[in-house]
Amino acid sequence: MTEPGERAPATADEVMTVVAARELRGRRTCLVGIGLPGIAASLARQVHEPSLVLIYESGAIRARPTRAPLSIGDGELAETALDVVGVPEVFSYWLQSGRIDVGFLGAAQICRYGNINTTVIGPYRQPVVRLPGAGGAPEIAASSREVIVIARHTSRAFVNRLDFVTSIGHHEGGDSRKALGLPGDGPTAVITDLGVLRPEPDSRELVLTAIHPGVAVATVRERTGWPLRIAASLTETEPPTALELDTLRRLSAGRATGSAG
Amino acid sequence: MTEPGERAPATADEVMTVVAARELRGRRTCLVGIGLPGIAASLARQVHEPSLVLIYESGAIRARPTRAPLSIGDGELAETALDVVGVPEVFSYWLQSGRIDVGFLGAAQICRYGNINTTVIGPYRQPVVRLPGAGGAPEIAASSREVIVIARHTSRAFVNRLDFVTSIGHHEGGDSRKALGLPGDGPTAVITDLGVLRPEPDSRELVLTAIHPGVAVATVRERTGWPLRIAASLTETEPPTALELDTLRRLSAGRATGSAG
Amino acid sequence: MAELVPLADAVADLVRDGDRVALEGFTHLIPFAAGHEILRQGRRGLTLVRMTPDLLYDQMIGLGAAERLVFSWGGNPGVGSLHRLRDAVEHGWPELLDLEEHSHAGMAARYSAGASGLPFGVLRGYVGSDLAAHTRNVSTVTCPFTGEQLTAVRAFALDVAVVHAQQVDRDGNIGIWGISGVQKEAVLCARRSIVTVEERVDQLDARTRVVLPSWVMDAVSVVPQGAHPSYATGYSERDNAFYARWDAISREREPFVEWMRRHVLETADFSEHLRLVAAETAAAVGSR
Amino acid sequence: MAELVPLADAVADLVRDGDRVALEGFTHLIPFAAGHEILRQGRRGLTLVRMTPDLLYDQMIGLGAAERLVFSWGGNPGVGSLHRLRDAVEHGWPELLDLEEHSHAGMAARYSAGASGLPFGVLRGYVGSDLAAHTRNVSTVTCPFTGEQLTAVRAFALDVAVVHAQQVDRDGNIGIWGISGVQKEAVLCARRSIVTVEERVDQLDARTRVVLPSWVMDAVSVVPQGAHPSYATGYSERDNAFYARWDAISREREPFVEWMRRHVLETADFSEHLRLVAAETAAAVGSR
Repeated sequence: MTEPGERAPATADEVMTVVAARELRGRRTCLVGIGLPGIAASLARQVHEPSLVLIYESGAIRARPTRAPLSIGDGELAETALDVVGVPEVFSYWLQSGRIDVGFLGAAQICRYGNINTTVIGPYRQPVVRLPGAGGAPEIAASSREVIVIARHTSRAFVNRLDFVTSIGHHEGGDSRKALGLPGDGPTAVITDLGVLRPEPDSRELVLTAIHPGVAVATVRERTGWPLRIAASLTETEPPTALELDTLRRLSAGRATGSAG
Repeated sequence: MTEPGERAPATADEVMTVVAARELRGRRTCLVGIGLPGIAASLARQVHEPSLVLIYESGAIRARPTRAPLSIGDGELAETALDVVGVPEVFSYWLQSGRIDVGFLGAAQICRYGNINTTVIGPYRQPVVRLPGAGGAPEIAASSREVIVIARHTSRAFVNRLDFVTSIGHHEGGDSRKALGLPGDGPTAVITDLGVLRPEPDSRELVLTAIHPGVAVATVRERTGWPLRIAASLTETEPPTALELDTLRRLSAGRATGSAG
Repeated sequence: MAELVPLADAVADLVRDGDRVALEGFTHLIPFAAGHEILRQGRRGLTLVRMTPDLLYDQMIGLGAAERLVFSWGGNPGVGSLHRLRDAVEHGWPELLDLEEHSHAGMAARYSAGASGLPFGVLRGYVGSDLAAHTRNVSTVTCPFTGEQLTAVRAFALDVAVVHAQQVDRDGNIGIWGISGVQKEAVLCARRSIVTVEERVDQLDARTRVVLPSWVMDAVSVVPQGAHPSYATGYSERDNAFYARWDAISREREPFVEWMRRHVLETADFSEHLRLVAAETAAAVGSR
Repeated sequence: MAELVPLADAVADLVRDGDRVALEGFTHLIPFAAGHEILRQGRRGLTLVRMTPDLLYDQMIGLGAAERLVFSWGGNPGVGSLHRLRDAVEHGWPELLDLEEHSHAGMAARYSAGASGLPFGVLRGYVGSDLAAHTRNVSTVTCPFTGEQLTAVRAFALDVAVVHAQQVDRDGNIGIWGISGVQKEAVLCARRSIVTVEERVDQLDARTRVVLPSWVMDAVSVVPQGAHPSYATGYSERDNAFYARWDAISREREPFVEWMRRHVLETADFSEHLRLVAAETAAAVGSR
């Protein structure tokens, strides 16, 4: 083991990934969405919750990746999985049936109620930026018992109003999600490179509940497109441990050998 | 090879099986129902149509049994199959989708329009004889491109009116099957131990089109519960060839070693 | 999360009087050992669900454990009738059995819909058959795109699913190969589930085609030959001779009850049952 | 019945201008060779269907072969945007691309329903999403048992399905293992189908999990590395470096067209394409 002193300090992205991984502690099954969730889920399984079952839209059930997969259809996932089922089955027998504890999603845009846009910036028919689209996210967001979101905290991402609701969070707040007939609790945590947002119990509006070491509350507010409220119990994130950081860097290095970021 | 003279003459059941097997010539895919179809389908593949794809409700796709399976869930079927799929898949992706050329069924009771009863003799709630029930037959009868039925010709089986319609044939005759919205042609041949019945083109009523060697037309009429009409072109069945009979007996012997009839 | 437990404990914990229970197996992998244990523990008032009830349900019905049967084909494959099932339906002995009867396609759609968390399944089925008029849980639904009318069946929601399988690995995951029927769907439809297996292994066999992950089951019990007289591909052959013998054993009421008492109810467990049956089979072969 | 034919013949016979075609593959087994051959033969006006359009559809859209895209996620996994797809949608270059956009669950249900011969599929999906309001072929259906409202999606009915797979056996049956996506459903939804494979073998590998029987396909072509830069488990690794390089190749219109002309349109076949790309990869590594 290297001494902490010899280690480069954690980047903001690394803190985000480490904190997101911690959020999976005590969970049994996680459907790992495309993008940032991939490496955090791998880290959680290696450091916190070896029995955590990682499931991917590509059909890999209980994948045990030893490097961060580049995509949700990576060969590594199939090769280390307990089972690989067809894509229709993963959505019907595994997700829709309510067998997923945590849906773990990224977001291009997210609003104060945790609704997510991954479809388009600007009007749908005259897009300013066309994003990749929904993928599995709408049903992951709807059918998982709870949802954890990971996203870089920029004012372009954390907006007052989404250009397009791809995947439902707490809808218009309060009981409005439940009124749509959706199971599950919706987003319970949004992990960013600045801190952690969680829904206030009644309004379901996202408020800042934890802030990462060295980040100013003012910075978080600046980069949030709605008047962000701060939880009375605001805490500071525990910095990444040596084990977390070493494991994350080992996972990332494995990914780099795949040579595409 | 034994000389024909040394061979025991074909029994009525053997003639029925041989003639039913011939009916599968030129067909590509056959869904093999429970009971009498099993051995005839195996015979057809061995003697007439080596590329005939036999599919079973149990999920065995392109099974190549070398002995007559005792049941449609016989281990022999799975072990010789190209693929074994789940039961939901065999009914949805393979039968319902219209991929079966011939549905091959047995019958406890059959009427003049080729409708089949395998459910009950007597009233449904006060049965005289409770039969095994529908199994896969209703949808095999409905969704296959055509249906071939094999049944022993008795007056209890060939009845004027079914006690219960388990599986649809030509319904009430004429265009009435088509009017139900069913695909496929319904029963195109009913093979018995006395002869072969086929639907008349317009009325879709079953008429006697071939008679087995040594069987009197009067016998067939006696054992048929409706006033059976005889096709103008009535032919006599070609007797089983040495190859057909030897192969059938070899298949049956394999089955006997399973020691249950 | 599946725990490895003795079968008697699994049944005691997970199967209750009046439960809606499926002991599934399409000719292959029928959970006889678990069914016998349910009888030994005297469960009553069960709704028995299965596509192809055969000897095991004949035994359970004949001893009066069931009040309803939901099924699509009930016979002794290649042999003939199920005499106990027929006696219950035709003469109400030992008690009247309520039948809810479907086609295989309908049952399969009910299982798939249940496993998928949907309230109903859609199929082209039952058309022109008298079945729909005599059964429950079959209806119609109209395609919102084409206007076509299709058949709808209610999804299964079971209290307990019980299946047999070949293997459990050290993490409690189940592996099945050969004819897999609706083993997976039955477990995924049920609030509680028990799986009996031939063997515990370090890693599931490479032939495995259907996997039941540990966390979808409640209990796994290792019961070698636990499907007898049905079979487990790779472990045992179907005991066709026993299926044929069952015709005589089950034909009359009193001899049936006596046979069940001696071979099932008064045995300590399934291995004692197997020893008794094997001894009789050997004697029968010897006396031929 | 599938015939073993050269890929160029298969495409000439089976893919027509204006067809509704799915070239499927979920990261794994994407039929690049077949897609290139469709471009070489100049097919136009295609409706391209796929859950995860990536580089192949970017290429086809960028050359103007498609007039509509039916999809659920369009990006370069782990890299970023599909620049040609974006240019077509954002600026109508080379022509305006009509989008019909779904979720993965909806696309999967459309494929399954099509493979099952049903006119629609049922799911719990699209609820609370703006997707349903902006797309076609999504509706609702009411459960006849519970009264619950669910989402209905129209079944796919494709003109042609094209997939890549690992093996074909001597009878023309296809074997797939690893991530199987909707390869089977796509073929079963289509009136015509083409499968490219890595290798012809006497018997399918024991790892095979998904089988496409010979008689459901029209043409099978042996094209080693036919999924490059995607991969075929057991035969090749995903060329992640090429996926990363694609970002630069595709960013601007003229260089993209020039690249496609040199590397695809003016090559004789896929093996020539592979040689060109491999040589450039080697040069790039050498110059690092």
